[in-house]
This record gives sequence, structure tokens and C-alpha cells, in this order.
Amino acid sequence: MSQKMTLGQTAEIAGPKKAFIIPKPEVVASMIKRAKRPLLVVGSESAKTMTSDGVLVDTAIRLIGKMTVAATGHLVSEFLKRDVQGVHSISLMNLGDRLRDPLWGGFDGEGQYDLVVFAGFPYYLEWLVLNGLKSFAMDLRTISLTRSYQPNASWSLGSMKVDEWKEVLDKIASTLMEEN
Amino acid sequence: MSQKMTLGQTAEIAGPKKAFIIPKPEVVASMIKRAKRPLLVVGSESAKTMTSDGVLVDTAIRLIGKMTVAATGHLVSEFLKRDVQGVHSISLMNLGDRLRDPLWGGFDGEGQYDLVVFAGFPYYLEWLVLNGLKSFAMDLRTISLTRSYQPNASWSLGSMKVDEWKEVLDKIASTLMEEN
Amino acid sequence: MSKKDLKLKFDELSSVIGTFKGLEIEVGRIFDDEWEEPMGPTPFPSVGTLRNWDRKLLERYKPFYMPFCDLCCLCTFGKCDLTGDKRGACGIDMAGQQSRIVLIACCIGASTHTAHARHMLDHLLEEFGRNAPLEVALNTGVEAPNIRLVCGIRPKTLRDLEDALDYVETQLVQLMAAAHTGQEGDNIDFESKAFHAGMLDHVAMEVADISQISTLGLPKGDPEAPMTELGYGSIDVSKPVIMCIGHNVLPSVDIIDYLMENKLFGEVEIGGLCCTAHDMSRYDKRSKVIGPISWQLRFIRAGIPDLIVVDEQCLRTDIMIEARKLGVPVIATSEKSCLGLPDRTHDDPDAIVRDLASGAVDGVLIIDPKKVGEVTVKTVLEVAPKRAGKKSFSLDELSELANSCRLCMECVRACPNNLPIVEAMQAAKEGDYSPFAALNDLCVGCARCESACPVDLPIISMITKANEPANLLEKFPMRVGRGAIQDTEIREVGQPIVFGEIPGVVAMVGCANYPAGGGDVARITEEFLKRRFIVVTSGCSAMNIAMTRDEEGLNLYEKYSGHFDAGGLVNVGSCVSNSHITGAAIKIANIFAKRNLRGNYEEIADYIYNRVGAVGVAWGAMSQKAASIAAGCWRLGIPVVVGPHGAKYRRMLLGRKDKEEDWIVYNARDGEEVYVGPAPEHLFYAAETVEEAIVMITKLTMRPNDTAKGRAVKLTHYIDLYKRYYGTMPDDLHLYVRKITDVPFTMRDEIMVALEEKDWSEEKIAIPDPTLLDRMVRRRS
Amino acid sequence: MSKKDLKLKFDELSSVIGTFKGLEIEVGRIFDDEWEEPMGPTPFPSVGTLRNWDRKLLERYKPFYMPFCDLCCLCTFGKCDLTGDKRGACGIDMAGQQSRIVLIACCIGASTHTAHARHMLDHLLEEFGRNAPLEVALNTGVEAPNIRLVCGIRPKTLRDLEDALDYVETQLVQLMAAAHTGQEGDNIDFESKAFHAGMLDHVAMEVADISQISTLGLPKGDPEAPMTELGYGSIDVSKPVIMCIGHNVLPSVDIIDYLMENKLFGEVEIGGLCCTAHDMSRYDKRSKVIGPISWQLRFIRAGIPDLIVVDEQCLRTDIMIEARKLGVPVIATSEKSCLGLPDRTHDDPDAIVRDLASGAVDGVLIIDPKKVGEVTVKTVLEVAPKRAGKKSFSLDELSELANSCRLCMECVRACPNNLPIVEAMQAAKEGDYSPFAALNDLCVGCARCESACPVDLPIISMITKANEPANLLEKFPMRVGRGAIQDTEIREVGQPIVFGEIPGVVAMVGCANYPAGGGDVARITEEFLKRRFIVVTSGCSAMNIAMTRDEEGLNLYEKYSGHFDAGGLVNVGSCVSNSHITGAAIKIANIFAKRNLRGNYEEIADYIYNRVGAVGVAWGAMSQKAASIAAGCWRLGIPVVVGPHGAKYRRMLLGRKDKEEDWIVYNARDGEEVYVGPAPEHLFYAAETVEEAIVMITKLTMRPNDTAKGRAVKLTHYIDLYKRYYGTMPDDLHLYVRKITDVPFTMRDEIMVALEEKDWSEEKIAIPDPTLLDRMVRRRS
Ligand code: SF4
Ligand code: SF4
Ligand code: SF4
Ligand code: SF4
Ligand code: SF4
Ligand code: SF4
Ligand code: SF4
Ligand code: SF4
Repeated sequence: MSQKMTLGQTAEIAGPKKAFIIPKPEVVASMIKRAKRPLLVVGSESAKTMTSDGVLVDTAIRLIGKMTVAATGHLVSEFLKRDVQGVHSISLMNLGDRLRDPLWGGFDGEGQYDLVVFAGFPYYLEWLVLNGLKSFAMDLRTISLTRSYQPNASWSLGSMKVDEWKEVLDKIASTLMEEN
Repeated sequence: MSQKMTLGQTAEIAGPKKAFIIPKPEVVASMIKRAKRPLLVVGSESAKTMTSDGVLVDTAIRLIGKMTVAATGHLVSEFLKRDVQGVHSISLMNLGDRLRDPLWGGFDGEGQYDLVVFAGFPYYLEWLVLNGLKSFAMDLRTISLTRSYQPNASWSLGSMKVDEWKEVLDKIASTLMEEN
Repeated sequence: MSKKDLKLKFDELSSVIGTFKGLEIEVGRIFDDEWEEPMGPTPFPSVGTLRNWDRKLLERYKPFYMPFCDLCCLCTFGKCDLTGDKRGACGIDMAGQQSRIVLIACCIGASTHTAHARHMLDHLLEEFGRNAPLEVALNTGVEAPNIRLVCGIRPKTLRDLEDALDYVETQLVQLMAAAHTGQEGDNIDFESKAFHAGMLDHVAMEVADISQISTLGLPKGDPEAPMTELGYGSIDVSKPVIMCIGHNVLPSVDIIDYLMENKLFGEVEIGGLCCTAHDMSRYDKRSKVIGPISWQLRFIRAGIPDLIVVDEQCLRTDIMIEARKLGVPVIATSEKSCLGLPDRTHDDPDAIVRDLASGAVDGVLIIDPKKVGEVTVKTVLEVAPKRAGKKSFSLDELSELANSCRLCMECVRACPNNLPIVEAMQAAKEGDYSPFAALNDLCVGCARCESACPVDLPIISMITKANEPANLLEKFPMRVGRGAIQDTEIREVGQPIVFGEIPGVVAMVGCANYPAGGGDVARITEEFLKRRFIVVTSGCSAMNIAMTRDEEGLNLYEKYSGHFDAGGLVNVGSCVSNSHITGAAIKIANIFAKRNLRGNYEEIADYIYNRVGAVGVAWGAMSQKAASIAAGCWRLGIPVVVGPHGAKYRRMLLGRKDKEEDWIVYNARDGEEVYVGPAPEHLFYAAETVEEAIVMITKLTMRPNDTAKGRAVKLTHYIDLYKRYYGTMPDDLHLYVRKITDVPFTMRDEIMVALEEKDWSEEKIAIPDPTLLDRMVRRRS
Repeated sequence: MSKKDLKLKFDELSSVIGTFKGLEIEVGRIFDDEWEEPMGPTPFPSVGTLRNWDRKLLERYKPFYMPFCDLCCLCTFGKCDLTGDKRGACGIDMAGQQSRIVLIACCIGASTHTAHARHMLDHLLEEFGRNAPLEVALNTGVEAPNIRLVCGIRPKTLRDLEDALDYVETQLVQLMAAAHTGQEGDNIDFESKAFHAGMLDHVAMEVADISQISTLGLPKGDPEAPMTELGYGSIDVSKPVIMCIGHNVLPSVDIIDYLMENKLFGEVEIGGLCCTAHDMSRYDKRSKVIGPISWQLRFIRAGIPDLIVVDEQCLRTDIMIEARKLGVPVIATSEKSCLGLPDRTHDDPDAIVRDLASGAVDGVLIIDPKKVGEVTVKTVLEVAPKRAGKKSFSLDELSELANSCRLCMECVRACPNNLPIVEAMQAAKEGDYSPFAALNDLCVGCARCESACPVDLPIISMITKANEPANLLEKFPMRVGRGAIQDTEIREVGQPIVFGEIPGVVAMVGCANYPAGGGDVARITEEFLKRRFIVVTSGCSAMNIAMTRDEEGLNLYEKYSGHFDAGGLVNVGSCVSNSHITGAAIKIANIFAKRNLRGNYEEIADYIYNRVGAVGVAWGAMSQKAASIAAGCWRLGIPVVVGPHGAKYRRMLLGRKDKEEDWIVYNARDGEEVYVGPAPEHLFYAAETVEEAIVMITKLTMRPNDTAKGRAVKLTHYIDLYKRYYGTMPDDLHLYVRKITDVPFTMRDEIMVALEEKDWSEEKIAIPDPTLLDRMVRRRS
């Protein structure tokens, strides 16, 4: 009789503060463009998550230059395999810990990031880290590009089918690549 | 930055099973009409909750005959003050306890109700009883007519302003009063 | 080193176990050979010993679960969705999970009192020695009914209490263990374990209270215990003000002693909040009672205290933040509540005073009560003059503050009682502060509104300010906690209670999470006092009872005696004094009915359940302690009624009066199984309204053993109250009138009409010698 | 009656406290005058005693909270929204609440082992007497390092262990009390209390394990402990099969004894699941180990057991439902897990057997282990023949079942690891069962998928069935738990460990909540064995390690020795044997470094933290027990790495290697405060991938006291592994290379390049005699 959750795992039930759903890919792109210090973080599942560029790692590669890119776990090896330099390697725990410190200088020592985009993580792990940031890095804006709704981000994609998601991701990347 | 809950008290966060929002008053009326044994339960706040009929007690009186009406707390006195008989008095705890028993005969001994409509309760108390029914009376359909969203009902009104709510309630009652 | 440090030295010792030379042994326990009472079947019961008894009760009173959350997040397999017929990754279902949380809550509650008792006892043993005698109450031989009943021991000295506590600690750890992921699979077994925790809690509370009564000179069951003053108005703000918050009186005792020794009592005001206040006033009636837990923030915000001493339990955890804002130093005194403060226990007192007074530190942790006494008094004397004149904002500023309100409603959504804060803001913008003032009595002081407010309006301060003139005059007498009920009192009232002529014993206890203010507690209390029930009370409720006056300006403590007798209002004291309430019920079975207590739990509980019309009422029950205290009552067969917020305890224990088969007892006279009607109807019950509660409490005093006269008295009150509040006759009289002689004479006609409608006849309901225990049957027919 | 029941009778006793006649006294404790070791500063520490030490660690390793829920629902003031800077009605904030839940979890975990220890000890005292000597391990004088360290006592007999347990129980109740609503206000204080619970847990585990080792004949630290068989294939299904599940071996011991006494061991198969299996195999290697917790449902569903005996902890709470479906009777044996079953403890065994065998009851509760032994064996002999042939569905039916799948994805959403169940269903519809079979190794057996499935597909059974041929062959050798590490072994490896030549001690422990199957545990283990770390293991992890073979068909237990030495794989045993792992670290400080243990916690922890390169790894940590075990490691200065699900423990304790000021220690030689680099970098750390974990574990073995040679060895492994998995050099070498002599010779060039990039120079990082304790400074310069 009652409505079922349709948004990802049942573990996702969030508290009173819940992510806005990103209405369309362009919004993400323009948030990133407008951000002073945007950071893209790609997680361990990025090497096997298919996108229109190949896998998520390849999509992240497209974005280097448009934003700082960091890889968690041992994912940096995937970039290096592709001979791509300039991706920062940091573990997810260390990253979470530093993002909550307003005095952290970032990878370049220039100061804390103001917008962090997450993609390619096990659902529950991203859920938890985002929730740490929600309460303990209140000034930080976070975007989740996971295919299921991530309630603890500031902005999240809604849950969608694989193909749709690939398109959305591609659209975000393409929009970012355009000249301002 | 993130979306605020806009639906009633912060205590309302529900689990994976969440009430459908009633799209329009006629839907409630038709669910009641179609039910075999509908029950309206009005709670202790019904004597001071204003409706287009006066207070919620008066609205409930309009519906006697269309469905079985029960009053919790000591609310029955309000009906008797108005010289209205035929309203059953039962405490909310006893009612909840009986609604989860498939063998309960109801007030008339004819058997369990199949649809129960709640109105006029302290928000958190209704929340709790509805949640007891959600898990322990799985075959029972419940409707909340509270002015704030009640996630643990099968169907609930969305949160709305006082005047809008009065109209919705009136529309439900009027539709029910119409000949089928 | 070891907590049991009495050693005996022997040059040579021969015993059954061999010969030892140059041996030191420690005495564990000196056995009491003199207690002639034979040992009952269940001394020191373990987790499962009383399971059958619990299951009998839980078979009648089946839990109706109202999950407070649909998920479980207790292990890393989770979160698990448990709605409907789903199960968690460990296999648990919703009923199991709710009852598991209940068990955890009861364990926390019972642990709180047990830890308190342990701390108290350790301290008193050190101060007064192992052999300090237990002198609990005047005219009283049964010094420790809960301990006798549960443990099967008769404590005579402080040291003897350690046996009881050792046992309680061992059992609590067993119970906590049972809450581990993936283990107990049955919700009724979890409930039974929660009952066990509750029973243990009453033993622990008894240890805590009788040890302090015996050694610290608190009133020993004195019905004429002195009056103290309660309320803001009781504090002379021209003096330095020490405010003690919490539940463990030891640091406060040393503050008072220091004041006395240094002849400073007249110079300094000392007031308490919550149970520490009760126990301070029992220790010295000149210490003031500020109010219940809900007053913490208001009182601090009013700028009255110059120094805050916190001990344990029921403190606001944000006390440091509040105190800092006002420049009030804080002294924490318990390892359980360190508040992040530097541990200065081993520092020179004057150095600590210097740091606190200069503001170099805003608070310190001092575990040694003696040092607390000295540091507190010295500090407040230095701090108070500097703080003088420090005030909160003025009434004018109130409207200014209100002007910045965005009317966004976040506060109202966050308020547990949906209080009309926004209306008050709107009125205040226009200079009308009365809607704000009106909130004063309804607000539970939780500050969730402030937390939610996007512009950080100090809503509680605004409420307090708007009501300031009234607040500052607030000053009520309260009889200080008297402790236990005397054996002689029990002897007097045992028969009228058991026969039903005193219609019931109503215990008004628990916290201050009221749905609509503390006035309701006084209202309920007065209703039963007027009807000559015995009303016992404790904790925050005992304070709220004091805070209502009649037209003549008198409150209930002034109007009713402190005797444990019909129409008596008996303040037993702090939370741990609740053990005297169950203790009184136990003593009725023992002293009046001559049932053996020693390790004889089931029989006594069966007696109380079937015969003693006692009902607990926790209208504002909030805490885990309230949960475990209630559970201890249930196991003894005492029903408990809570207010609507009490439904958040996740389940009620509800009887089904419509099911005849549920209300069968043995007749102890002949072993016959007979129907006795649904009395008492429920074991744990949340009422939606005060009126519903009053009527239900009255009904719950009925017991199968009532004499005709007793039942008639109870029915009179029930019908009278029902008619008053519901406007009609109750529809279940046919379940409670057993014989025509049960019918109250004055209401005869209308009752007979009601009975006829229900096809009532005299044969249906028996009046046996009722028992749920097969083994209590004396002879089989 | 009392648990301490040794009484002495005297006709007349004169002592310091007076003269007694006709007195019976009970001996509490016979003091040990012989221990020449002086008492340290903190025997029997209370909640706050080690707070300063904890705060030192927590200052370095600040909790990074990842709230698992945004709300608190622990009292009736709630639910309270705690997101952002909001506070609950009691004043608590999000950090406070998360750490409070951590404290509750650790209390439950420690209580579980304590209750287990109490039950074990009570039973063994009864069976073997108070004076049964503690014989824990061969060649070992330090029988109980945790107890010596924490309590300051040296236990010699079973009875002496009671002192330790009494203390632990008292403290646990204090800690539970601190979790009460409105009390502790500081998250760091909650964390410190969680550490306290963890420390207590190791004492309790030690009590439980050394008491059973000493009396039941389990291996006494034998590196050559026998091999047992593990896996489905180890069970001869042609015989009646008894399956024992849980963590308390007592009932199983009596089953084995009954089989032996009645010469039935060859006729009946007895296998265990979870830690009971470990302890059964320690008791008698012929009993089989079925597998870790995650195999419970699969094994039952396979229809193999004819009777199930459950004791306590880590049982599926739905065991009755599963057993009922298959007509398998269940015998519950613990008050902690009664499963709603009728208590038949006091009934005639044959009557119970009759009822179980006939199916008149589907389960019973029997608290007496002896009776469990008899009833179990007699019942299984009657039941097994009747059940013969009872099978689960066939492979054909599997595709039929799959056909009714609606492809609704509810199962995948419910699956904690998002396993591709729907793909397996789709393939199975077409008769391809390999995708289902592939799930076998990845599935943690939680059944959440089944619970969520709208058409109730038995997904676990389907996985099991698809993999049946492989499953049934599964049979692996595992060295049974050897218990403690011998003093002589410590003497041998102490120096190479402290000097860093044995690169580290890695403890592979904990539950089976793996993100991608148990194979990862074997993989991590092998990596470190190959590199000649010492690997110790216990519990479910010790089983999963057994379940991977190399190309030659050998598993790690076959390839590596059981010695506590470089390249040794040491299975200590069940969960309670984890105390031997901390025990070994403690003994290194004591035996190798000659530090006093007695009541000397801080110094020893400081030693371990700065010198002993031990790291705990709980890749599938699931339970509250795992939480408290880990907390006990942290307080001793041992870092713990968990898998990604471990992030649900709500916070990590993370160091900031980029903050130099965080890594200052005293040089004990001259009191100077010096920078030693971020070693170990973290105290509690969740890795996202196995590869990340392996590298982090390696890095965490570095300690300030490493010799140049030792540091070089550790760096070699770190760099080698980092390069292998990350494809590049680590970017933090400049924080770990102190002097040029630390640089591993073979990697010199590339390291120097890396160092130059970071402007490394030799002066920055000191190699002092490191300590965090001011008082350990021997001389001030
Ligand atoms: S039980 Fe409470 S803390 Fe847990 S998920 Fe529900 S609301 Fe959150
Ligand atoms: S049980 Fe409590 S802590 Fe756990 S998820 Fe629910 S609300 Fe949160
Ligand atoms: S305890 Fe059970 S229901 Fe709760 S999270 Fe763990 S597995 Fe799920
Ligand atoms: S402090 Fe008072 S007004 Fe504010 S939320 Fe609490 S009860 Fe409501
Ligand atoms: S939350 Fe604050 S701003 Fe909003 S209505 Fe309440 S008082 Fe006004
Ligand atoms: S314990 Fe505190 S935060 Fe939790 S529900 Fe109670 S008042 Fe709210
Ligand atoms: S039983 Fe296996 S497949 Fe099913 S939800 Fe659990 S882990 Fe996933
Ligand atoms: S939940 Fe059941 S029906 Fe739905 S996809 Fe999974 S197996 Fe199929």
C-alpha cells in the first residue's frame, strides 16, 4: 500500500537536511564554473564504472584543468597507467578529515576548497563521508554525481538508469569544457 | 545551503516506507467510499482545531453515518455536549492495540476495519501510533488528515496552511456527503 | 586497591581448606546467622530466573510497539530497514529491535542509579567505615525491602550493601551483553530482560538512598519532615549564589559543610536543581530548591547563579556554553560528566580558585568532594562581587529582538510541544509580551527552538524575561524528602489498602517532559488527595506539585499532611528514593500480610499485583532512568501511566479487557481457574490527555482481591470521574462489578441500567484468593 | 547464593576489628605477598584515571565523525535533529551524540565478553574449585598481562580472576551510566570513556580465555597446535550432524564429553560456527569448524544439520524460523539468548528428548550444560534418521524460482554490498547458474535481500544451491587456536620487533562483514607473511584465512608455521583470545624491555605506542565487540585498520601528517620536545580498498623508536607496496626518513629524488628515546 523508496539503497534515509536534487546537468557545470576552488574527487569504483568516455577515470581526465582532481584508494594508479599526471592521490579518510579543517591549504597550499564533487564511491561510504561533511564542514558545498540519490550532499543527482546517467555525466563534462 | 525539511516537525523523518501524499480531497473521499469498513478516529485536539464547520468535532459529526466515528482521550464529552450520540469512545492506546489484531470485532462486533482515518491528534503521538500500525497491522490502510505530513500513514495530506487545510477537509466531507 | 579492604592477619590458620601460615585474608562477608526468615526460592535471581513470571505478565499485557525509528544502526551491517515483516542483517525483526532498544534504555537507566550507588557507597564506606549501621527510618525493622526481596540478604551495615551492588553490577553486564547484535531473538525475552533491569534498578536505588540516609542525617521516614523553599523567589540574589545541578549530593554536602564550618551559611545562597536539590534540602533545609530539570536554562539565563557546580545525571550537556556566555565558572565533580574540563583534583585549592576567579579557566574538574566544597565557596565569594549587576537584556530589548524574527516557523517545528512561539514573537513586536509570558509555564526549557532558529534568537531568555516579574516572586514551600515509609505506617494502612478502603496509592514521579506544563501534575495530585488516596511523590514531580497554589495562596504541601495515609502527600525525596515507593508495596505484603520477603520475589509480586492498588504516574517521564524505574514497577505488578510523550518509550504493555481468557487466575484456596475481570487493565499506558489519565489511574487501582466495600469505593471514584470528564457512564462497568454488593449505593440505579445493557449477571466474575502462581495454591479441590 | 562461597568457621576469632563468637566468615581474597614487583600508579583505574593519557592520543588523532544518523532518539524529548550546529533537547551536539553511541557500542561489546567471562568463570569455579591453578601457556610466567597491567594483581588461581571481573563490571556500569541523557557534554570525554571500555574488554577477554585454557585442556600457547578441518566438506553428512553456534564453548564441551563417555564420537558429527567452533576445536580437534558467522544461513539451508545448539553472541536471531522451516530442533543454552523457548532446565532429559524428537516442541531452553550434552546427543540420534533424505530444492527448481523474479531490484537495494543478484536471476532464468555461483564468495549471508523481495525468493538458498558442488567439497585445514604467546617467544622476537627488524606484527581479526568476500583477508595475510611480518589471527578472520588455496592446493596454515616469529601465522583462537594479542604487545614491554607491568598502564601503553610496530586489522568488523576490542587497542597505542563498512563505526581517529606540531614527543633522555614524524599516522582508519589497506598497514608499523635498520626495512615494504598498487612513489617519504641511514639501500636513488623534491634534510626528524609522558623523562637537560 505504501510508497516504496525508489532512491538507491535503503540505507540512504537522511536526516532533516537533505540534498537538493540537481535539476539538470548544466546546473552542476555552472556551479563548478562559478566556484572559486572546485575539487573533483573520484573513488575506487571509478575504474570499473562505465561512462561515455570509457570509465569514470577517463571522464575525470577530461576535466583536469577545469578543476583540481583527486583520486582516493589506490585509484591514482589508473591515471598513471594512462600516463596522466596532475591527479592528486589522497585517501578518502584523509580527504574528509582535511575538508573539515577551514585552515587546510589544499593540494596546492592555496587554501580550502569551496566546492567538492564526488563520484565513483561505494554508496554507503560516500553517504558516511558526506554526512561527516554535512555536519562538520558546514561551509563546504558538496555535489554527488553518484547514480543514486545521496541525501547528505548539498546537491545530488536523483536516481537514474545507467544510460541516462552516462548522458548526464557527459553533458556536465561537455558543458565544463566549453569556453565560458 | 541544503534543503530544509518543510514538512512539520523535525521528528517526522520516516523510514523506508513513507506515506503517499493525497493528491486531492476527492481521493480520500473515494477511498472511504470504497472501503468496506471505514473508521474515523478523532483525537483530543479536535475540540480546539478550527474547521469550516466550527471545530473538528463538528466536522466529524457531519460524517457520522458515512463511517464509524470514534473519539479518543475524553473527547467523547464534546460530542455529548452537542447531544450527539453514536460516537464510540476508546483510548488511543486501546485503539492502536485492537487495530493490530486481525480478529478484533470492531465496535459493532462485525470485524476489523479496513481503513482508518486519523485527525485531531498531537503530531508526535499520531506519528507513533501510525508507525505501530505500519509495521504491526500491515493489512490496514491508514489515512492521516493532519495538517502536516504524517509519513507513517499509508496516505497523508502534505503540509499546508490553515485555510487551505480547512478547505480540503470541507471538500472531503462534502464529497462524502454526496450520494454515490 | 581493592574496594574490600578489611584484612585479617593470622599467624596460623587452620580451616577446612588447609593450614596457612603468615596469611592475610580479606573478609568478604560476615554472614548473618540471626535472620530466622527462611530463604525463598529466588535469592540473587539471574537473568532467566524470573522469566516465567515475566512471561505471565507479558502474556496478559502484550507489548504494542510504536517504533520510534524504522531502522537499526547498531552495527556495521546496517542500517537495516525493519518495517513490516523485514528483518535486519542479523535476523532481528521490528518487535525484537524495539524491545532491544527498550532493554538498552533500561540498562542505561539502572546503570545510572547503580553507578551513583557505587560512588555513594564507596565514599561513605571511606568516611563512615564498613560497620556504620543502617538506620533508615524510625519505627522500622524492614530497612531494605527491595534488597531483602531480591537478594535474600538483610543488610545491617554499609558493608552489607556491597553484596547487593556486586550482584546488581554483574547482572547489568549480563543484560547489556544480551543487547549485542545477533543473539536474543525474541521480543518477549527482551522485555523480560528489561523487567530484570528494572528490578535491579530498585535494588540499586535502595542502596543509594539508605546509605545516605543512614550516614548523612537525612530525615528518617519522618512524616513531619521540614519544609524548604522552592522557586526563583527563594533565592536572595543580593548574596553570592551557588547553583548545584544533578543527582549526587556528595559535593553539595561538602559545600554546605564548608559553609557551616566557616560560618558562611548566611552569607551565601546555595540552591539546587533536580535531584541534588532534593537531597541538599534533606541534608539541610536551608538550601534552596530552584526547580526541576526544565528550569536549568531559564535560571542560568536569568543571570542568578554566580557559580555552577554540576555532579551527575540530568545536566544539560551544553552547560559550559551557557555558563561561558554569562561568565559563570563551572565546577564539574564527577568522572561521568567531565565536560572536557581540566582535571584539577590534585591541585592546590587556592590555585584553582585563583584561576576560576580570574577567568583564566572557565571551569575545572575536581573529583574530590571535600576540595569541591572549599573551592566552590572561595570562588563564589570572589566571583560574585565582580558579576554584580550583570543582567540579561531589558524588556525593551525584547521587542527589538522579536523584530528580527523572520516568522519562518523553524522554532515551532522544532518545539516538542508545538508551542506558539511565532505568535508570541508577533505580539512582542508590538510590545505585547503576555503571549511570551504565557509560554513560561508550558515550555520544557529544551532550547530546540533556539537551536533551530536561523537568526539565533534567545527564545528561552525571551520567555523568561517576559515572565520575569512573576518568576522572581515565585516561591513555594515543599516538604523535604522524608525517605522511607515507616513499618508502623504500613501496619496502619495495610489492611485498608488491600481491602480497597483506601482506594489506592498513586505515585507521582518522574521527569518534567510535560506536554502542557507542570500544572497538570499538581492537578492530578490534588484530584487524588481530595479523594483520600495516598499520594507519594519524588523527583521533578515533587517539585512541580509545589508550584501551584489555590485561591487562598496555599499549595498542596501546605494543605495535605506528609503521612503515608489516606489523603497524605508523601514526598519521599530524589529519584533514588523511588525505591521506597516499591518498598512500601513490598512491605505491605510483608508486614501486613506476613508473607516472607527473603528471596521470594514471585510470591510478593503476585501479592502486590493482585491486591495492592498502587499505580505509578510519570506524566513527564523523559529519561532512561524513568524507563527502568517503571520496568521495576511492572515486574512487581504495579501499573504505570505516562503522558503522551511517554509513547516514545516505543511500546505500551496493554491488556485486552475484551478477551475473557486473558483474565484467569488461580484461586489459591482450591486451585480452580477463575475469571476475575480485567484488573488492572494495563501495565504500561500512555494517556493522551490529563483527564484520560486521571480516569485510567483510578481504574487501575482495582484489583481482584478487593473486598466488596473496597471495590465499591473504587468504582465510585471511577464512575464519578468518568462522568465528569467523559460526560457519560463508563461502558465497562460489567467487567468490574462482580456482585451486587460491589455496586456503590449512591449510584445504584444508573449502574444497574448500565449493567443490564451489558447482560451482566452475578456469576461471571469470581472473588477468589487470587494468584497467578500455580505453586501458591494451598489445596486442590 | 553468594558467588563467593568459601566460608571459614571460627569458634572464636579475635582480630583488629574485635572479637567474634560462633562466626562464619567468607574469604574474599587471599593476598599474594610474594609479588616483588612494586605497584604502579594506576591499579584498578576508574573512569577518569587514564583520561589524561587518552586526551594525549585524542589530541593527535582527532575523531572525524561520520554520523550514521542525523537524529537522536534515546529519550522522550526526542527525536532531536543534530545536524550542523543544532543541539538536542538535552543540549548535546552531533559530535557528542556520535561519540555517545560509540561509548554505548563499546559498553555492549565489553559487556558481552565480561558476561561471557563471568558465566565461564562461575561454571569453572564450580567444576574445578577456587584453587584451580592458572596454567595458561608453556614456558610462561606472565600468565595474564592485561590483568597485571590494568588491575595490578597477579592471578594464580581461578578465584583470583574474580577480582578482575568484579572490577570490570563495576567500571562498565559506570560507563553505561555516563551514556544517560543529559550528562557528559564533551565528545572527547565520551571517546576517552570508550577507550576505558575497550581496556576493560581486554581484561574480561583474558579472564574468559585463561580460565578455559587452564581447566579445559585447550592448547597452552602451543605453536604446533593441531590442525582441524574447516568447511562444508569436513562434515560427513551420512552421520547425524550437530551444529553448535555461538561463542561460549561450555555446552559444546559437555556434548563432546557425552559423546566420548558414550563412545559415540565416531557415530555423530559435531561442527561449530563462529567462535564456539574455534573453542570446540581447541577442546577436541575432531570437532569440525563449519565457518564464520556469514555461513550460518547457508549451512542450515543446505539441510546439513540435524540439530542446532546455540549458546550466545553472533547467532542469527531468526534461527528459530530457519530451523522450523527445515524441521531441525533447536536447543538454546544461554539466558542471554532464550529465543522465546520454554525453559526445560529442570525437566527429565528423556522427556525433553521425546518432545524434541517427536516434534512436539521445536526447541527448548536448557541452561545446564551437562543436561545439554545428554539431551543433544540423544535427540540428534533420534532425529537424524527421520530427517534423512530431506534436501533443499534441486538445480532445476532454481531456474523455476528465478522465473518468478520480477526484476524489481529491491534485493539489490537491500544488499549491503550491492551484489548483482538481478543479473544472476536473469541468467538463471536461462539456465546459466554461474553468476549465482559467483555470488557465493561475495555474499555475507545477511538475508536482507530475501527480506526485501516482494515474492519471497530464497536468494541465499539459490546462491548456495548454484554453488553446491563446490561447497560440498570445501574442506580446509586450520591450525586450532593456540591461545597465548609464550614468554620465551617474546624473549626471542622482542628485540627485532622493537628495533624494527621484524617489520611488524599484524593482527587479522574480527567479523565477516567483508565488502567483497573473505578472500581479501587471506590476500592481506599472505602479503604480510611473505614479507616476514608476524601475523596473528582469531575469530572469523582466522577461518577466512583458511579458505583460500594456492595453485598447489595449499592454504596459508599449511604454508606458514604457527610460531610467533617472522613469517609465522598464529591463530590464537576465538574472540576472547584477542586478549593474547594485546597481551603479547604488553609482554614485549615487560619481558624484553623489563618495564614493570603492575598497575602501570600509561608507561606500558606509551612504550607500545612508540616502539612496538603492531597493527590491528579488522577487515570485516561488524559488531559492538569489534568496536570495544579496537578501543582497547587504541588505548594501548595500537592502530587499527578496518574495511569500508567499518566507517559505520561513526568516526575515525585520524592523524594529520601535514601538521608538524602534532608529532612532538619528549626525549626521555633529556626532556627535550622533538619532532618525530607522523608515526603511526592514524589510530583508527577505514580503507576504501584492500590495496589501500595493505599499504596503510605497512606504513602504520613505523614507530619513532625504530632503529635505522628497522626503519629501512619498514620503508622498503612501504615503498615497494605503494609502488605496486599506486604505480608511483609515496609522496610522504620525507616524513619518515629521519637520517640518510634510514634509506633502504636498494631504493636509494629514487628515494633521494623524492626527498629532494620535498626539501628534505637530516635535521628535521629526531630519533629520541620517545615518550608522551612528561614523567618518563629521566633527566632534564
Ligand atoms: S532510531 Fe533514531 S537515531 Fe536511529 S535512525 Fe531512527 S531516528 Fe535515527
Ligand atoms: S537507531 Fe538511533 S542512532 Fe541508529 S540510525 Fe536509528 S535513530 Fe540513528
Ligand atoms: S544489529 Fe542487526 S538490524 Fe541492527 S544494524 Fe546490525 S544487522 Fe542490522
Ligand atoms: S525551549 Fe520551550 S519553546 Fe523552545 S522548543 Fe523547548 S519547549 Fe518549545
Ligand atoms: S525560528 Fe527564529 S526567526 Fe524563525 S520564527 Fe522562530 S524565532 Fe522567528
Ligand atoms: S538524549 Fe538528548 S538528543 Fe537524544 S533524544 Fe534525548 S534530548 Fe534529544
Ligand atoms: S544475503 Fe548476500 S546477496 Fe543477500 S543481501 Fe546479504 S550479502 Fe547481499
Ligand atoms: S527483490 Fe526478489 S523479485 Fe525483486 S529483483 Fe530481487 S529477487 Fe527479483
